[in-house]
Amino acid sequence: MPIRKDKRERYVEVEVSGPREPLWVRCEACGELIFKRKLQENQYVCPRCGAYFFLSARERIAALTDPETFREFPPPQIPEDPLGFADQVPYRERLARARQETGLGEALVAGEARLAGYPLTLAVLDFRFIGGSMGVAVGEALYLAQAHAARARTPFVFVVSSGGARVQEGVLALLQMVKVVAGRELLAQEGVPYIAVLTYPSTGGVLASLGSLADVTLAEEGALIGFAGPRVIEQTTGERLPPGFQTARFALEHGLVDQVVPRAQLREELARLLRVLAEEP
Amino acid sequence: MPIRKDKRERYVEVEVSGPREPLWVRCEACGELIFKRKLQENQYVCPRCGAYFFLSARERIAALTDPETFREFPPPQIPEDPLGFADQVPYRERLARARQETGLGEALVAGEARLAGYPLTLAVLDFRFIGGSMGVAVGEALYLAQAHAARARTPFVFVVSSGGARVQEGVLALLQMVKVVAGRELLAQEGVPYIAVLTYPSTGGVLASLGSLADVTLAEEGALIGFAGPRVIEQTTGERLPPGFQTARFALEHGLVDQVVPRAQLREELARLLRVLAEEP
Amino acid sequence: MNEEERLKVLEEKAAELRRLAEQDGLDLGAELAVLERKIAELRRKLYAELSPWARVQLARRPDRPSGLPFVQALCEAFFELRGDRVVGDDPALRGGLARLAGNRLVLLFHHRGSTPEEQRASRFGMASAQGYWKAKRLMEVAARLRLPLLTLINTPGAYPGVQAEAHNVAGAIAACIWAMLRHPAPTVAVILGEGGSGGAVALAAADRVLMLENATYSVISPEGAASILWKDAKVAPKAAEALRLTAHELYALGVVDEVIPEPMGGAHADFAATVEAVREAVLRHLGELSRLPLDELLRARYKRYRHVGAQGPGA
Amino acid sequence: MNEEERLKVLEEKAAELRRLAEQDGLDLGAELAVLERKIAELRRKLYAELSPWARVQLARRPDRPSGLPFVQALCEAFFELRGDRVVGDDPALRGGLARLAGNRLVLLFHHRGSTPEEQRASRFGMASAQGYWKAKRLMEVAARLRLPLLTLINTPGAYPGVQAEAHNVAGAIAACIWAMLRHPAPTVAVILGEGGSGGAVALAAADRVLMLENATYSVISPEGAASILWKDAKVAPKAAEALRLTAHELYALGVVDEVIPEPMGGAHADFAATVEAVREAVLRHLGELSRLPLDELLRARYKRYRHVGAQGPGA
Ligand SMILES: [Zn+2]
Ligand SMILES: [Zn+2]
Repeated sequence: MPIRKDKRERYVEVEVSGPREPLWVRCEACGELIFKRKLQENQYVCPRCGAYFFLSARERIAALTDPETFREFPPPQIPEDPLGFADQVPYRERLARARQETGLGEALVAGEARLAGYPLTLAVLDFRFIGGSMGVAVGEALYLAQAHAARARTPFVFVVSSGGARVQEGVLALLQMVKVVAGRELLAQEGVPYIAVLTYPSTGGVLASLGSLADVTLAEEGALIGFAGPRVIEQTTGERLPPGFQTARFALEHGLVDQVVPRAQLREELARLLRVLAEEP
Repeated sequence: MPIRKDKRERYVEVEVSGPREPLWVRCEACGELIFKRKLQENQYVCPRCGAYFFLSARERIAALTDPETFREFPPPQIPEDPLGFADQVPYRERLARARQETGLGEALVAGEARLAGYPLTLAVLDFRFIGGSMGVAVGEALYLAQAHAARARTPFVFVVSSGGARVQEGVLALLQMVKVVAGRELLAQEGVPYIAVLTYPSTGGVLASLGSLADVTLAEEGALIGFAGPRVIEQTTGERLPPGFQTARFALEHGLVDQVVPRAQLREELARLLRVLAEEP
Repeated sequence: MNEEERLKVLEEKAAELRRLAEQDGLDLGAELAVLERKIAELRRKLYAELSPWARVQLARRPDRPSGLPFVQALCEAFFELRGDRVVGDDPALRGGLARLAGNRLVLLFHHRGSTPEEQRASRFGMASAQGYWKAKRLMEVAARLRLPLLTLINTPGAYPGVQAEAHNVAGAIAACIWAMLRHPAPTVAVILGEGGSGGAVALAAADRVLMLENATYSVISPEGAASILWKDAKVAPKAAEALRLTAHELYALGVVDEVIPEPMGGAHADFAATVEAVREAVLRHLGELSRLPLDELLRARYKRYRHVGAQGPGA
Repeated sequence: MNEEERLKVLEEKAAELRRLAEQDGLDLGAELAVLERKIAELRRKLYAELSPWARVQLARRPDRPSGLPFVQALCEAFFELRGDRVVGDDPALRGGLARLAGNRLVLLFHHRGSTPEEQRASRFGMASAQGYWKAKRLMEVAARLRLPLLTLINTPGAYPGVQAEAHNVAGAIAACIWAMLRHPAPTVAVILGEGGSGGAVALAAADRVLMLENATYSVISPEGAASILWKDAKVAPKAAEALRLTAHELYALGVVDEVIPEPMGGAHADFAATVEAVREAVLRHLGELSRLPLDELLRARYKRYRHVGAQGPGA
């Protein structure tokens, strides 16, 4: 019975019925073997110890929208690998691999949907896709999703799970920080609300642009929220990190987010929020 | 030789040639007896120990403007004593006394002038006039001075020396905080620069309104800058005040002001600032 | 029987008459009119006799309707927003998004707390720099979303502390005043309890300023004025009189737009009725304001504050 | 004789010819043209051969023209503004009001320091949250006064520290980007040395982005990329190549509007000439921008960033 540790780090799949459909999952935090359906029902929170497993973008969308209301936007047509980048693995190969592993075209899934009946525009990063990093395609999709929300006058919800800008696209990735803020300005000009949901991890260039500019910012319990990673901080400065550093609780105490929400209540809290934000009551 | 301690606390006048024209002044900080003309030449900084004496509004104006360029605005026509206020002394009597002692109509002197040739609109509070407090007349004069600066497109310079809102005018004094901010908005709408000079003391409702909203904020060395007075803080909270609390240096270190300027260089620094701010070079 | 008791009896009698008139179709209009005139008179007399100092005591009651419970009763839905995004959060000045009779708005309010722990945590409603920076941030959210602002004021004043000064509480208050003056949607402020000086005015530069009947609004606490001007803290009741800090006096001075009557005995005597009275008044004013085009709204607001206190020929 | 020396000889020869042509009225146009073509070619070759990693070293030199001395040489007058008005001041990111060839503007720049103490104090140009909150404040001052913004970038990146996180350095960078996008006047950014990731882009969302010839602009340091992607810090030179971080490469990618040539050997070899080259380029671009009406300026800026990196049919 091989155990494969995937990129989600804390999400361990036990392959039982072939590589495609593992039936059991092992919780890395407490060691429990959990029936996958049960874990799914529990929104990927360990029923034994409460540890949070990563949610893929599709799982997140399923958890946050009314059934069968999500209509995905077509992916933007963007030339791939603008720099012809190769490290130990050519970037194109990395992309192909990520696509195969996740079944996604890119690290962002965006579309329109309803939540408790309220229409919204939703964009969700998937950390499994090259660390949820923002390259040109992700930036473009985020821009277009915001443009759609501004036009349709539906609240824009952005679920962050990202290591930052995509290194393999160099400065072009860095400048997506500006592009997504240009999209944010469209929402502001139309007076359309923007809600950010920060999850594990919300860091780097995504946090230092769109991720920090919401009207309302929710942090999922278990989120990691910070510009620089804890290891970088320790290595660069030699500072001892305080306990709970960069957790959702830390962010709340330092005034960086509006609320900390357990995953089980995230859907309900968003609905509560839409109830005060939606233009029609 | 009677020694009279006036309201300026640190400014001690030794009456020699009658009550009107003291020739000598004693420095409270070091005990030195100083020839008044010499003190004047030194911009009211003790030549022996460097202690700052209060400057009256007129002295301040003389120190900061080109000779004979100051043209005072007529005082606004404001009904006096709107509440019919009396404590141990009726407010009207207090006003009359302040007028007699200072030779001013109210705690603010405003007008247009030049500094190093640059035209500006200048408003200066005089602490000797009921603690430089802001009542309706002061608020109105500050509003009108800003309206003038906005119209004339000359930088507006506000020299603060105030204990806050004038208690004897109740909520009407408190609401001058809003009125002077309405004046500040006029400057912003016209893109006209506003420079605040915070001196001893810059506190209460004057700091918590116009005093904090400048484009450029200079603190005179020796200034006291804070919303609440040190005694109030100690009494209310029991907190030990850190050394140097609410000094100009403290304000600079905490990012509250742009520069700390010794009185002797204030004129020169303002000229340097006008050189980059004036519309014509 | 004292006057308050007599008033109660009269009110019960009037209620009975109304019931009779409805049930049996009797025409008791004339009798009712007489009774109601009597009630109004007695009421006026009773309240007119309440000294400013007595109102100060009423305004400060810890059981006075205010804070989070008040907001939760007032709105159909409230979603709290926290944090100033730079330093921290302040439990004494809170706010969030709300829906009030269908209207979306941003709400800001002082929270004094009812339990001793809550009161300690929120410093009895004295907000620090973080509170006012947060308020400024929420005003910006409201401006971006073109939402009206409703503020509910009940504070002895801003917190006088070392950290408050270090984080520029004065600048935060000034920034709130400026943001309210520029706000691109209607703004209504209600003083529910104490309207203490700069900490209150930061939330009170509104299109309409309403006061509960026994609320106070003052440049300084009566105790503060007494000790500074009279050099004797014991003359606070006298200072309270001199300061003209009651709702009726401020209405007469043109500073307050409406005095919201309180239930007999004070707002604490009937939480629900107080909430309802505030709700009715707020909705009425918001309704009036929302009919104005934005430029007119801003012009009127601006004019109001530009002339405050100055009725002389210079105005 | 190596190529750099050959270039020097050719340049001296050209200067002599020019002098002769002027003094004696000789027609040496043809000879000069040949010579100048040769010089340009050699120059291009020499610089094209400089590896990206060599440029990274040049960009990081502590004696590279930058910071306060650069600003003082660049402008006729500079008045520094300090503090973020909430937390503190940051010596690594500085700014103020300046006059440049008669133009009023607001200047923001990284200061790395030249002495060891200065370098420690300014953390080698790594600004913390206070620095970026101050930058945002100065952008607001500039917006109120309708002044152009000029930013001079030279930072390894934002400071990664506990206090920086606690005071929301990410939010401050985001706020700067937003403020620059909305700025109601021309904006020019010049990358003088290192343009390190988020700490650089916070000041680089400008109408025009110029780079000194040996400056770098990168999403991550070559060392960082090497250790993350190659798991080997020693391949940094290779990473520097892969990242396309040089001025000429970024110009080719359409990210940079102009590459400002450096004096032979690098900017440090001639401080005054570098200042002059930057000054000329900045004034030229500011001049062009200031001729545009505001709505056109904003539309062009917005379009530029809306399409960055996307040349496909979706754009
Ligand atoms: Zn577990
Ligand atoms: Zn002395």
